[in-house]
Amino acid sequence: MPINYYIFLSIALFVIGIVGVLTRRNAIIIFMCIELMLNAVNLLLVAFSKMHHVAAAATNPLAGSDGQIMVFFIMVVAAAEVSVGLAIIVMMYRNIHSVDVNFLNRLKH
Amino acid sequence: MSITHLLFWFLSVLALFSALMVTTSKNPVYSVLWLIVTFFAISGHYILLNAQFLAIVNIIVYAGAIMVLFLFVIMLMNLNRDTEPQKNKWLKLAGAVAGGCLLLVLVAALKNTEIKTQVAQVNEGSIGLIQSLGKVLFSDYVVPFEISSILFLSAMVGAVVIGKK
Amino acid sequence: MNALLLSAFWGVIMMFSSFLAKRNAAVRYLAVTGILLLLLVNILEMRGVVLFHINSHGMIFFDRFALLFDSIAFVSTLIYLLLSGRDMENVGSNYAEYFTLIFFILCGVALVASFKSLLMLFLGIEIISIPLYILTGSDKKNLKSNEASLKYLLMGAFSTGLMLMGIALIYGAAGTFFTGGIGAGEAKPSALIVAGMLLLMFSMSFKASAAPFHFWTPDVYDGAPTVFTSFMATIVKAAVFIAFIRLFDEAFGKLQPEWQLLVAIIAAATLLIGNITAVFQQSVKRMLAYSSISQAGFMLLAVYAMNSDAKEGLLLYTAAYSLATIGLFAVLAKMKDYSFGGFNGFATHHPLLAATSTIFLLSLAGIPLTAGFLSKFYMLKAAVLTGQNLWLVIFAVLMAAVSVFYYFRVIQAMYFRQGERQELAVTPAFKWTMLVLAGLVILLGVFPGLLLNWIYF
Amino acid sequence: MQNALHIAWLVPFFPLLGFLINGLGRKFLSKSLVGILGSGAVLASFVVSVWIFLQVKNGNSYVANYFDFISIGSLQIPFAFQLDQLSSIFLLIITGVGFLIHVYSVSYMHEESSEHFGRYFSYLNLFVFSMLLLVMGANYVIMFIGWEGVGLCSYLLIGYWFKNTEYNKAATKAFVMNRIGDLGFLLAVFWLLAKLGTVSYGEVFAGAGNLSSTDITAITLLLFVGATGKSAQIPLYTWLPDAMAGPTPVSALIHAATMVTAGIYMIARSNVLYSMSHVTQNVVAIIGVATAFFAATIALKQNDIKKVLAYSTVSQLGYMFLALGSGAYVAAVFHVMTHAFFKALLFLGSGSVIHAMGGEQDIRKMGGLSGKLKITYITFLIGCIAIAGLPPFSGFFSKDAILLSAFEKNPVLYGIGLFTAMLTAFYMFRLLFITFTGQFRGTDEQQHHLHESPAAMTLPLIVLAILSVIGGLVGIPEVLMKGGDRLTAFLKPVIPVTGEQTVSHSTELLLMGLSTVLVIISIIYAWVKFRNYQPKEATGLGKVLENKWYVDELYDAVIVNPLNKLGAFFNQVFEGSVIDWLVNGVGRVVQYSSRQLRLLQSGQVGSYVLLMVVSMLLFFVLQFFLRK
Amino acid sequence: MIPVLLIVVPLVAGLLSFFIRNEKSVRSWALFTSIVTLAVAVTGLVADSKSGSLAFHAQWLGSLGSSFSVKLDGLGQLLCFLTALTFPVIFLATWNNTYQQANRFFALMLLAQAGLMGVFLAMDALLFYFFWELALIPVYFLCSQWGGEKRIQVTFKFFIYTFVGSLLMLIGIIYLFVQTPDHSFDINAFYNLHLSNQQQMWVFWLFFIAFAIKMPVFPLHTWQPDTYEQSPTAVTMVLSAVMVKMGVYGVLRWLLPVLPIASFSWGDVVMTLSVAGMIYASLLAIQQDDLKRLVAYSSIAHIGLMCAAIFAETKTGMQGVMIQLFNHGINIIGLWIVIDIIERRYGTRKLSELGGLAQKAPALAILLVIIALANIALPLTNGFIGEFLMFSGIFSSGITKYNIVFAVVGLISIILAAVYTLNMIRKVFYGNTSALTANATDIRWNEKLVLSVIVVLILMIGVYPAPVFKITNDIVDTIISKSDVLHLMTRH
Repeated sequence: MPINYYIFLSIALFVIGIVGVLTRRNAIIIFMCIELMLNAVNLLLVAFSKMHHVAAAATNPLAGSDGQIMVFFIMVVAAAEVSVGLAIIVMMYRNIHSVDVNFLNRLKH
Repeated sequence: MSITHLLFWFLSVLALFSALMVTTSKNPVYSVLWLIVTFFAISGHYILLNAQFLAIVNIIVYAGAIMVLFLFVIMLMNLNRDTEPQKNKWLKLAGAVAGGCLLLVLVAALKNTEIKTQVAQVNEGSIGLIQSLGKVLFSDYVVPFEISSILFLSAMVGAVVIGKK
Repeated sequence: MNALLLSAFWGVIMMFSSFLAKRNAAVRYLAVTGILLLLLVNILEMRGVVLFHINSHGMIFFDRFALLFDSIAFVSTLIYLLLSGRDMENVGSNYAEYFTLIFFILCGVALVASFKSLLMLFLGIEIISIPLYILTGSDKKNLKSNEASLKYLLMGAFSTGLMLMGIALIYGAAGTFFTGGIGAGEAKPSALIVAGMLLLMFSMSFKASAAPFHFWTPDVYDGAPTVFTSFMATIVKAAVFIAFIRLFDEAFGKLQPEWQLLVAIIAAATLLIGNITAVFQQSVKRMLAYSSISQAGFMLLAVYAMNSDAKEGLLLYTAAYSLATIGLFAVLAKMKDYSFGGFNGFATHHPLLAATSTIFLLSLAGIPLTAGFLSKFYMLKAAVLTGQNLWLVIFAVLMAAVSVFYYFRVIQAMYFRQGERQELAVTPAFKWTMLVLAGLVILLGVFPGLLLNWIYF
Repeated sequence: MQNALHIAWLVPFFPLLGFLINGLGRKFLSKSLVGILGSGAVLASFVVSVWIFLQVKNGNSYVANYFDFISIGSLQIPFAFQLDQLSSIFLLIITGVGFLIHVYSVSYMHEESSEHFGRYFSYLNLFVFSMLLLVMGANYVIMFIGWEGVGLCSYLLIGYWFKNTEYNKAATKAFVMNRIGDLGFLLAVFWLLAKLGTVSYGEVFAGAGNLSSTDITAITLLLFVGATGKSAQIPLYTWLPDAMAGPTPVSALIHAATMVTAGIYMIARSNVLYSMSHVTQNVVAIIGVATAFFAATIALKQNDIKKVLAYSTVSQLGYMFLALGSGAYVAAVFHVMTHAFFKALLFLGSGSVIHAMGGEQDIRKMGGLSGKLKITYITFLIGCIAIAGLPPFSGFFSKDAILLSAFEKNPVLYGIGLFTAMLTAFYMFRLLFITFTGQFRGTDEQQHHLHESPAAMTLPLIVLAILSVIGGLVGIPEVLMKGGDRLTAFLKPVIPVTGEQTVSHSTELLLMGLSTVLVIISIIYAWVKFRNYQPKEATGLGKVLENKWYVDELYDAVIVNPLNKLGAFFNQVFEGSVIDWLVNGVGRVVQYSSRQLRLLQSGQVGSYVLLMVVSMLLFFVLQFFLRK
Repeated sequence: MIPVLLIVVPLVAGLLSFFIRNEKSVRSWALFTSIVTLAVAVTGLVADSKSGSLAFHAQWLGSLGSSFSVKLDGLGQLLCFLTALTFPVIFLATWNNTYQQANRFFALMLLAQAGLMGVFLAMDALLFYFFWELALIPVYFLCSQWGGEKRIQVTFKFFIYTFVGSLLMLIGIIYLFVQTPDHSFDINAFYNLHLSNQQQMWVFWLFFIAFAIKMPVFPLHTWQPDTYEQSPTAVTMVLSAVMVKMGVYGVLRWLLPVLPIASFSWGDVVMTLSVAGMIYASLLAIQQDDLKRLVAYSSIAHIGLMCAAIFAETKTGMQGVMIQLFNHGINIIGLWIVIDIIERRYGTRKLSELGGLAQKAPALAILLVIIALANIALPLTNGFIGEFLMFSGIFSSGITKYNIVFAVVGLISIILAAVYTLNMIRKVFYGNTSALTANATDIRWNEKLVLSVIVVLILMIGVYPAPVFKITNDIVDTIISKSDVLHLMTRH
């Protein structure tokens, strides 16, 4: 598969994620959109890793595996982040009974 | 037009479409479901790229764990109706336009890089296999692996600090 | 390496202390001991004594620069704990956990100060950020605290996404995560590299609260419990800057013509927004938040100049800025009323605190014989040495003049206006620490060599 | 062997000593002691001056160098005294007349409290000191020191009665107007320094040859500006009449005999330069004659006894400048001398009158005083004749010499001069008749208080009267007596005689006769008109004259008020609303922009992220599409 | 060693006085130490420059290319002596004033003195900048704590104003530093710089703005009258007697010799500003009713003359500036002392409310008259020497085509000076007593002593200025030779 396809695909997913962050008010949805962005990155990394693998397979059979390791770590971090994030969102909800980010306006100027 | 190509295109379209649905669907629960679909599509891509380990992890961790967590939270708050009041039109439009422009710019910037001729090897190559990845992870990448445990510890402590009544 | 592991280890110890130690004081002493140990082992390592030999396959490397910064960070943390440790009790019930998280953050600090691989940078940044989300929200009943932490979380995660996309693109072009192996060779850098570099620049600017990615800073600093604001505004920010300059030195050093102008623009914007907006603030806490942005603008001059002076200067700057800001926040954390009016007549009722705070403010304003002046001086010197964009330098000093405007408002309130006495829970130890801190600020202002010579031998 | 004249420093030293003692000890010293000290000091310096004069007469002229006043690299300004014919004559005039006036003051000021009495004499001594500096200085800077010093003293003495605000205003006016003149003087000095690098008379006159004509003209004109200030010439003369606010002896000493003649001395001293620039000479002559005439016209209608004398002084000074302008420096010096005698006499006389009238100065309230004040009357009469210039009184010779030189230069000047002479005679005798003849017009209380002044006052009158009679004999013109003009002969070393006089003896005699006849006619007319005078309201031209051609008002309208307006504008508008407004404006801009930028911080996560994305977009565009 | 003492003695004394609680003792302590400083300064005057006692050099901030090098040359001797003289005079003259928290007051005063000394002694650009700021900080606190009711805003404006200036100067210093071959802040390194003309052209302004604000030169002067009016008189004396000299000094030491070509090319502009400022300030002074403002404006006029004379770049003018630096210092202190006396005795500074003091306080009247005459440069007072030389310098200046114009216009301001000074004397001392001055008393012994000292100095320098010239002769030659552009140009 030409690498550009993957590049464009994941950029598209990434941007869709951004747009989601921009357009939604629900904290949880925004958070999910961020997860979407991360997945776009993952996809791209995997594609690149395979690309580099092709390039350097002759010399080094494990070439390109670092990309996939990276993806692994990203997932790890994402998981941790989600757990904390959801905890915070729940705490928020306990206090103001809403997850609408537009209600987050005590702090400004 | 081999089967791989068909699959590639199908998965790509599916991923993009479901991603769009995530951002557009009114009901949060639907968004979650669409996101799961997206993840499946991406896992499909992984399989195409013969990165089986990641494909599995993706299904298990994301679709399995994280999204379920999301679902629980949403239901806990019972937001399963489209309760979300609409953001004001202009901001939405501005967001969409900005995102679109960003897409254009990035694509324009990256459309012909020096690697555009290269290809990503599909459905062969062994690095994606659990065995080889495991080797690398526990030899070269053991330090980051251990360090990531700190991340989890702090996440755990955090959950306690935040969650404890 | 010593510090990295010990900090993680001590974090775990603190975690257990939460149900082993009965009294808060015990926990606090444990934490202070931990910091002292950290400092000790770190200095040992600077003297060449490495306790744990672990092969990180070149992903992290503790050079003098990193170690020196670690020491600065640990000393600052030590002073921070001595000054504000007691006040954490007022935040919430999970006293020990706060220390745990602080130690984990220190681990992340040690990581970002010494990374050689983008993976490590990413991990370090995350290890710093995630505990911070929690500390920001640790005052659970306080809506401001909640709001701050949620804002911080959402935007922080977003910037993480940017950073990862950057890393991915760079990986695509370079085929490696090692900073050494990026952008090597070809005269005209690949578009992937440039795009990735920009994305990394954005996310780092975000973490360093540089305009136009600074928006989270005032709200989060304002909403977070003051004790933790103090920590994240000083040590964490400093660490981020060290990471910033390392990244752009080792990974993109050869690409300087590509990014220098952008950094200059970001620096100018940061200075402008930070200083100008601070002028109109009514709350000292929020003013300090904006002042931290404006100081970041000055530190960006180091990234912009990227020469030996810049690196030395940045170290001095982080030290000067952290010490002064910690001192101010320590006083602020004890006060009920954060508005400027709250400081009226402070000098007559708490002469010592007023005097020391004045020294800190003068240092932040960059008045000679304080560390603040010399650090600013280094920045300007480094920027002038580049020989171009002198407008940036002149703009910077004009903004420094503006900064006098809001720093001196506090001094005026303390000395020249009358106000009724307010009782502060101030122990003699606190006063002494403040004195030492002020002395340190002056000392660094007169003999910066005491600090900087460590880089070379 | 040092020159005997080296001890000339004694001359200014005595008055200085007197000044210090009287000034510091004024609280403790008794009046009589102060008087003795004050007059004694001047007497002492008079004695020394006489000795110096004799020395000089024996052809010993000398420049006494004392110390370096200013010495910077090439610029050398020594503190040195010039002792030659010219300065010695002035020394005699100053110390001699000065001494008489000191004596006179002792009794004239006896009503003052001892502290103020001491202050008065210390000022007077200080004045003599500065005047001596002015005259003895061997370079323009030392002269300038004296020049400003006498200005200061006149300021102090005019404002001597400091409780009276009007007097203080007059004093300030005098000082400021002098300052304007001094400005010219200073510029001339700077010019000399710039061109020649020296200000010592000897070197300057020696080096004058290699100055360009423009330089010469500029320098001389600027010096003349200084002279107009000090010697009350058009346009800077208005301070002198106001200066009459000071005690009468002061008017006699400073504003008649000595200070106001400083200008003449200075020009006579620099005659070498002046002779080199005809432009300047013409200017000087024209200004001089104009002033003479102008002041005389004003004097016609003044009713304050001292004002009349003041204007006549201005007019006489005008004469002297006419002489200088026509190159007759000796004549000018000659007139300075005679004028010193008779004008001092007149002032002191008027002082005695005022004394008798208990401070009254308005001649309309006097009349018929001849009976009571015999000596004063006679001496005053002598003074009038002298100033009117009837032979053989001193005024005749000096004025005649001036008119002659004027005639040589230009008949028109002569004509005006002659007419002015008539006016002079007329208004002086008007003054005389109104004051001393007719019947008394004052209050009864004044009338029975009338009395002749004590000896201490009359004595100086008599001495001066004698001097005014015989004073002219040192300069009898050739035509009347071979070698009679001893003054010219004496001054030859300082003021070289240029060429032979062009006018034939016959014409000269004719002119003398003409002037004498005209003067007698105008005196008779005055006698007819004012023998028994009754005050009446002046009208038409008379009113204009009475109001001094409204010159003061003119100056106010043209110079003073505009400056005040400008200052007020600066103070109230420009300073606050322009300059400082700009300064504060910067601050305001900062605060305003702060208020606006604040709004970016909306508190909405959505807008934050949007802003971040947009700026990212811009950065990408800049990086990828705008650069390179 | 002497220069170090000059800085250290007041510094230490100041720090110590923070801890002397009792007002009486802290006052006498301040007086004592300031007299000690004066003694040191005097030894500095007499010590011969050959012996190393007038220079001191120590390693400091070596990594920055800076060092702690101080030297006492003619210019330094003059100004340090002035500074050292000023403070005891001030303390003595204001002996009867009482301040709350007196220990802080005197401590800050002494610290300010240390800073000023440093400014005049520093031979290293960075050190110079250090002291430049250090002198400012104590004064800021003094003014804002012990000043009049508008003090806080006014002083703040003053501070920011000068701070902006000095920051610009900092840029200039760094820029020059970067240009030096061996990256050093040493003054000689700066003197030996070879900058291109256009570099000089704009670096000049970085420095000049800083100095012009301090002096101050029209139109950057608006902070001054307000500050003088608001700050306590003791501080006003420091400000006007010594602090404004920092600007002049800066131009003499750090601008003219370092950037000769720019100083030459901008000379006309600067001189025009200065001369315009003289007229402007004098006109304003005539309008003032508040004594402090009046003196403030007259001071602006005098400083303007100095600035013009400096840029005339003639030896005579430069000497005039030197001697006038000292004269202006003592004269204006005399004026302030008198004003302070008047204000404290009679509770007003308004000319319109005063009058007739000559009857009540003859001693005060005479002393003031003499000082005032020195202020309007009457011969045989020190003022005459300075202004005479400066004007003749301007007049004979070769570097500008308009020298005559400048001289003439400047001289006009001398006339105006006579006007406002005499008006002041008239309104304060002459005429009849006003309600406030009806039962006035004459001055105390300490005030009389101080004023007499000043008067004696005035007359001594006025009659025999040679000693002062001897002090500054060499430095003037150096400055002239370093800034002699015409010579440079003719050579190339």
